[in-house]
Amino acid sequence: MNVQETLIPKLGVVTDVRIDTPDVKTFRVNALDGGKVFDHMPGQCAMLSIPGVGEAMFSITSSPTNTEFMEFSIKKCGCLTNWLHQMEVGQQITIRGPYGNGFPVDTEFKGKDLVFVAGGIGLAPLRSVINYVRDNRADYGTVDIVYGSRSMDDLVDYKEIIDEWCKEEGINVYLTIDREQEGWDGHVGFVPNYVKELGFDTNKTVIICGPPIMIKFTLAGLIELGFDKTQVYTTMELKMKCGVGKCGRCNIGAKYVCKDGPVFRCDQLDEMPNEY
Amino acid sequence: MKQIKLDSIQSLFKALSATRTLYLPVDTPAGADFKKYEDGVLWSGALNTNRSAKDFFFPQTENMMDFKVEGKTIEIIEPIRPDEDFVVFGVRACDARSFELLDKVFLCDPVDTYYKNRREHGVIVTVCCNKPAETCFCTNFGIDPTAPGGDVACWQDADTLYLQANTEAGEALLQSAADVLAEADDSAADGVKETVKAIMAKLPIQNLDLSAFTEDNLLNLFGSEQWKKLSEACLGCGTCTFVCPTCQCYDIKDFDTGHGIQRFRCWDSCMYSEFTRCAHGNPRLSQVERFRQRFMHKLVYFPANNNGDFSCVGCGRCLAKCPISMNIVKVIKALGGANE
Amino acid sequence: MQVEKKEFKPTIVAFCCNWCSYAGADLSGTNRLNYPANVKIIRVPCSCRVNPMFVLRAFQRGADGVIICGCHPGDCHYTTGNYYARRRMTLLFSMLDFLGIERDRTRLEWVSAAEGAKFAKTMNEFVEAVTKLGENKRLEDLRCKKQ
Amino acid sequence: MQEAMMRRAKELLADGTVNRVLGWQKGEFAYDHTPAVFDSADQLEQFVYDDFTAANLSKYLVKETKQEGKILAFLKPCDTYSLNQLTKEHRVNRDKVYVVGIGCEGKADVEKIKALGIDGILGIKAEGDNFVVETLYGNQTVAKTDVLAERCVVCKSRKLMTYDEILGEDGEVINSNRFDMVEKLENMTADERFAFWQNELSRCIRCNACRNVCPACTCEKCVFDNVNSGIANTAAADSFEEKMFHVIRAFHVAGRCTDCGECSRVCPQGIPLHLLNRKFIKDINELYGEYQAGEDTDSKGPLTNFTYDDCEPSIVHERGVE
Repeated sequence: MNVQETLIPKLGVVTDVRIDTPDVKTFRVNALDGGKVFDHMPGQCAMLSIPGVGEAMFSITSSPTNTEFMEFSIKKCGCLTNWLHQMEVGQQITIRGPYGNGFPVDTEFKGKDLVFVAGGIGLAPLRSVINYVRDNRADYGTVDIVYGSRSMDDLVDYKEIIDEWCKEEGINVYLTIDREQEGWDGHVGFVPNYVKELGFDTNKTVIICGPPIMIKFTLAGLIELGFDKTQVYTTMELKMKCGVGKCGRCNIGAKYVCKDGPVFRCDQLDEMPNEY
Repeated sequence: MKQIKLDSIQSLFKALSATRTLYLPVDTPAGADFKKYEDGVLWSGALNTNRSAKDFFFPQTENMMDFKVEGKTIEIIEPIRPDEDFVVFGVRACDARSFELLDKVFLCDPVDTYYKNRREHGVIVTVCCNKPAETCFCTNFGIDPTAPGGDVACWQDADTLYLQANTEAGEALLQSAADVLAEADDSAADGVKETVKAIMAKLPIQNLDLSAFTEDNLLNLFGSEQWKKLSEACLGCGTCTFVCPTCQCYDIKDFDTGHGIQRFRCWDSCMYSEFTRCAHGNPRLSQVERFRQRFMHKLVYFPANNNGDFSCVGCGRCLAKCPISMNIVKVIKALGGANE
Repeated sequence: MQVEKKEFKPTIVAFCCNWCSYAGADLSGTNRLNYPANVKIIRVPCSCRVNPMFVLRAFQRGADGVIICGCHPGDCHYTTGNYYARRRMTLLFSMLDFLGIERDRTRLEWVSAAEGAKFAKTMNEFVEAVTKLGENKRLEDLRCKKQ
Repeated sequence: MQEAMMRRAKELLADGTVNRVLGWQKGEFAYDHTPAVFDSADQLEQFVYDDFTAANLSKYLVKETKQEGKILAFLKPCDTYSLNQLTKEHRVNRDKVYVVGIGCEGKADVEKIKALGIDGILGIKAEGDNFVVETLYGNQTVAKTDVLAERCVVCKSRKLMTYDEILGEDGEVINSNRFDMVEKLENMTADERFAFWQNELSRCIRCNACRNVCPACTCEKCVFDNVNSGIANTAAADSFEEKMFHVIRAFHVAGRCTDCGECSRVCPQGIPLHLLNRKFIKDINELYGEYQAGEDTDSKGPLTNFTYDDCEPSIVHERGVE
C-alpha cells in the first residue's frame, strides 16, 4: 500500500440519510457504481471529506458483514459535521480508508462473553462490533449491551436496538437515560453507576466507548467489581490529518491513534502519557 | 577519488547542471540558502544554510490533488508528478543524515509517494564541514562530519575539492562530469579529515548524555517537573520546527481557487496552538504540553518507533535561530540526568 | 495560426456604502448612465466596514482594481465612520504603494445617494485607469488564475 | 550592572515587594540568554545581564500580571515603551509590576560579530565606542557601529518611559535617522520597491516568530490562526499570502507599534520587517502629526482618532516616486 493510494480519496455517494437524534444523523454511503467503497474491520475508521470544507476521521458504524453499503453516524459538532448534516441523498463525498487497527474480533474476543458499554454517540463504533458479533453468533458467548444517553431522544439507533437487538436471544440490552423523562419507563441514571448496579461476571470482556468522563468512571467501577484492565477495551479519538501516522498530530506518547489505535486495551493506556 | 581545483569549480557546476537542475548553497543578505544554479552563481562557504535541505524532498507546500465540485458531484484530479532530475550540492553531514530519518517516516508502509518520487529524482552531494561551529553537536548522534555520506561525498582543502562516489547514482553523476575532474589519491582528503576531527574535539557540546532518553523512561520524562520551567519563555512560534531538518509534521488543507478546490499539504508545527485543536477540544492546551511534545518526540517517541534513532541531527539551527534561545541542547542537559 | 489578442477588461471590485454610494449606483442606473459591467459592487454598511483584508482578498480573488465608495465626510450615517475609513485607507494605500503595487489600482471616493452621475463618472475613470495598468500581476494569487 | 541588578532583585524579593523576578537566564554560550522568571534568590544565580541580553520582556507581563503577587521586571528603554502601550490597552496590570528601569547603550548582534570572523565568544564588554569581545583566542575589539543590532544603530530613545526605580543612567530621546531606509525605498521606483519586497518576503517561512514575539500582537486568537477567518494558514502557499500576512500584521499594529525592533531581531530569515512598521509610523507622523506609541498611557492612537480635515487617500499620488 502507498500513500498515493491512501491520501488520494475515492468517491462515495450518500444513498440514505437517517435522522437518529436532534444532532445525530446516520449516512449510508455507497461507491458510485453501487456496493461498498472498501472493506473494513469492526472499529476501523474512514476519512470523509467535502472538498473545500475539510476532512475528518469517522468510525464506520456498519458491520463488515454488511456487504451492500457503509454507514456513518455523525454528530453535529463542528464545521465539517455541520456541512455533512446538510447533505441530501445523491450528494457525493470523498472517502478514504480504512484506517486503524479495529477491535480484535477474530482473536481476543473469540469465544468470550462480551459487555458493550456506550454513552451517547459512543455507540457508533460499537455498533459495528455488535452487529458483527450478531452475524457470527456462534463464535462468541453472551452479549450484554449497556447504553446510556442524556435523554431518550438522544439514543442513537433506537429503532434497531428495540426491533432487533432486544429481540435477539442471547443479547441483553440495558438502556438508561441521565434524567427522568415523560414516556420513559426504563432505567434512569448515569452509565458508570448502572454498570456497577448490574455487576457483571468478571470473566467477561468489556468494550467501552463514550465521553472521556464516562470511560474514566466506568473503568473505575469495573475495577471495583473485580475486572482487570486487560479485559477492557476502548477506542480513542484525536485530531487527524493523514490517517497513516505521518502528519504527526494524533500521537499519545509514541503511539499514533490513527495507526496503532484507535482501539486500545486499558492496560496499554496506562503505559501511555495522559495526554488525550 | 576525483579532484578539481577550487578556482575552476564553476566548470564542475556547469557540467553537473548540464543534464539536470543543480541546487547549491548561495549567500543571501541574511545567511545562505539553497538556490538553483545558473551561470555566475557562487557557492556559499557558509557552514550551514538557514533552511535545511529537507525542502527538496518535503517542500513547504505541495499540491496533492484538485477537485471539481459541481452540484452534488465531485471530480478528483490527480496532480502531475514532478519528474525533474536534480542534484543538491553542498549538503552537510547533518542534513544528509536527516534524509535517512525522513525516509523512516515517509518510506515506511504506507509509502508516501509524493516524497518517494522526489527522493528518486534527487542526487545528493555532501561536503565535509571545514569549520564546524560551537553550535554543532552532530557527533552526539553518531554522525561523522568528516564522512558526510550522500551519493557523492566531498572534502575541500585550501585549493582543491575531492570527490568520492558512495552510490551508483553518485558514480553516474561523477561520470557525467568526468571531463572536468581529475583522478586523486584515495588518501588525498585525509589531511582535511584530521583537521576537522581536531576542531570537533575542541567544541563544547560533543558529549551530551542521552542515556536517560529511553522508552522505559517515557512516563518519567513526560511527567518531569522541568517542562514548565523549560517552556516558560517559549513564544509558540514555529522557527525551530521550520528550520529543523528532521521535523516532518504536516497539515492538509483545501483552498478554494474560485474555479476548483486545491488540496495541498504544508508544513505544520506542533508548537502552534491550533495543531491538535478539533471540535471536541484540544488535548495540548498550553505551551507546556506543546513544547514537551516536540522534544519528547525527538528524544523519546521517535526512537521508540525507530530502533532507538533520535530525531535530531545536531545541525545547530535551532540553537542559532530560536528567538528566545531555548533549544534541544538545553532540554537534553536539563532532563538527561548525568548532564546536570 | 494567429491568435487574436483579446482586449483586456479589468475586474473591478467596488465596496459601496449602503447609505450613499450604493444608492448612488442605483440612481445612475435609473438615469440610464453607463458604467462598465465589469465593476462588481459589494454592499457594505459603511465605508469603515471595509477591512484592509477585504481589499487584499479582492486582489487575491482576481480583482485588478479596488475602489471604496462612502458618504461625504460629515454625512456618515453613523456620524464618523468615514473619517476612520479615510485614515485607514490612506495608510493602506500608502503601504501598498510602498510594496511597489501600482497606485492606480486602489481608490477611495465619496459619492452621495444623489450623485448618480458622479458614480458613473468615477467608475468610468477608474476602469480606464486600471485598464491602462493592465492585469494585476503584483498582488495576484496564481492559484486563483484560470488556466 | 549584572551584579547590581541581582543584588536589587534579591533585596526586593526578601522584603516582599515582589514575589518573582522577570529577567534573563544564562544559556549554553555567552550570548544565548533566555527570558526567565526567577522566584528565589537561589535561582537568581542564573541571572544574566550584558550586551547580549536583547529580548524585550514586556510581552511576558501580559501573562505574568495575571498571576498572584507582584513581579519585578527589568526593562530597557525600548521595553518601557512596549509596557506603556500594553498598559494603555489594558493588557497588562501595571500595578502588579515593579519596574526597574535599566539604562541601555545598545545591544550587540552576535550574528554580526560572527560575520566578522570572530569565533569562540566567551563574553562581551562595552568600552566607549567599542565592544571588547572576549574569545577563546583572546580579546578582540570591535567598533560598536559595526556590531550593534540594527534597531540599536538607529535607536530612537534611551529614555525610560515608565519605571518604579532606575538602575544605571536614564538617557534621552534621540533624534535618530531611523527612517532613512524607509525614505530610501520611497525614493526608488515602484518596480524597484516591488523587486525589493518580493526578494525579502519570498524568504518568509511563516514561522510566526515576528507575530509571537511582538508586544503589540497580544490578541487571544490571531486572525491568521482562526480557521473561520478564511485566511488561517501555517504556510504561504503563494507569494500573495506572504505579502498578505506581513501587510495585515503591520496594519494591525499600526499606531500601536513602538518600533522596538523585535520582529526583525527574531526573524530566522533576516527579513527587515521593521521597515513595514516604520513606514506606517513615518506616514502617521507626516500625515497626522508626530506620534510615538508607548510614550504615555492615555493618548488616543492615531487609527482610533481623526480630524475633520485629514488628507484624502489620493495624497499617495503626491508623495514619493511612482
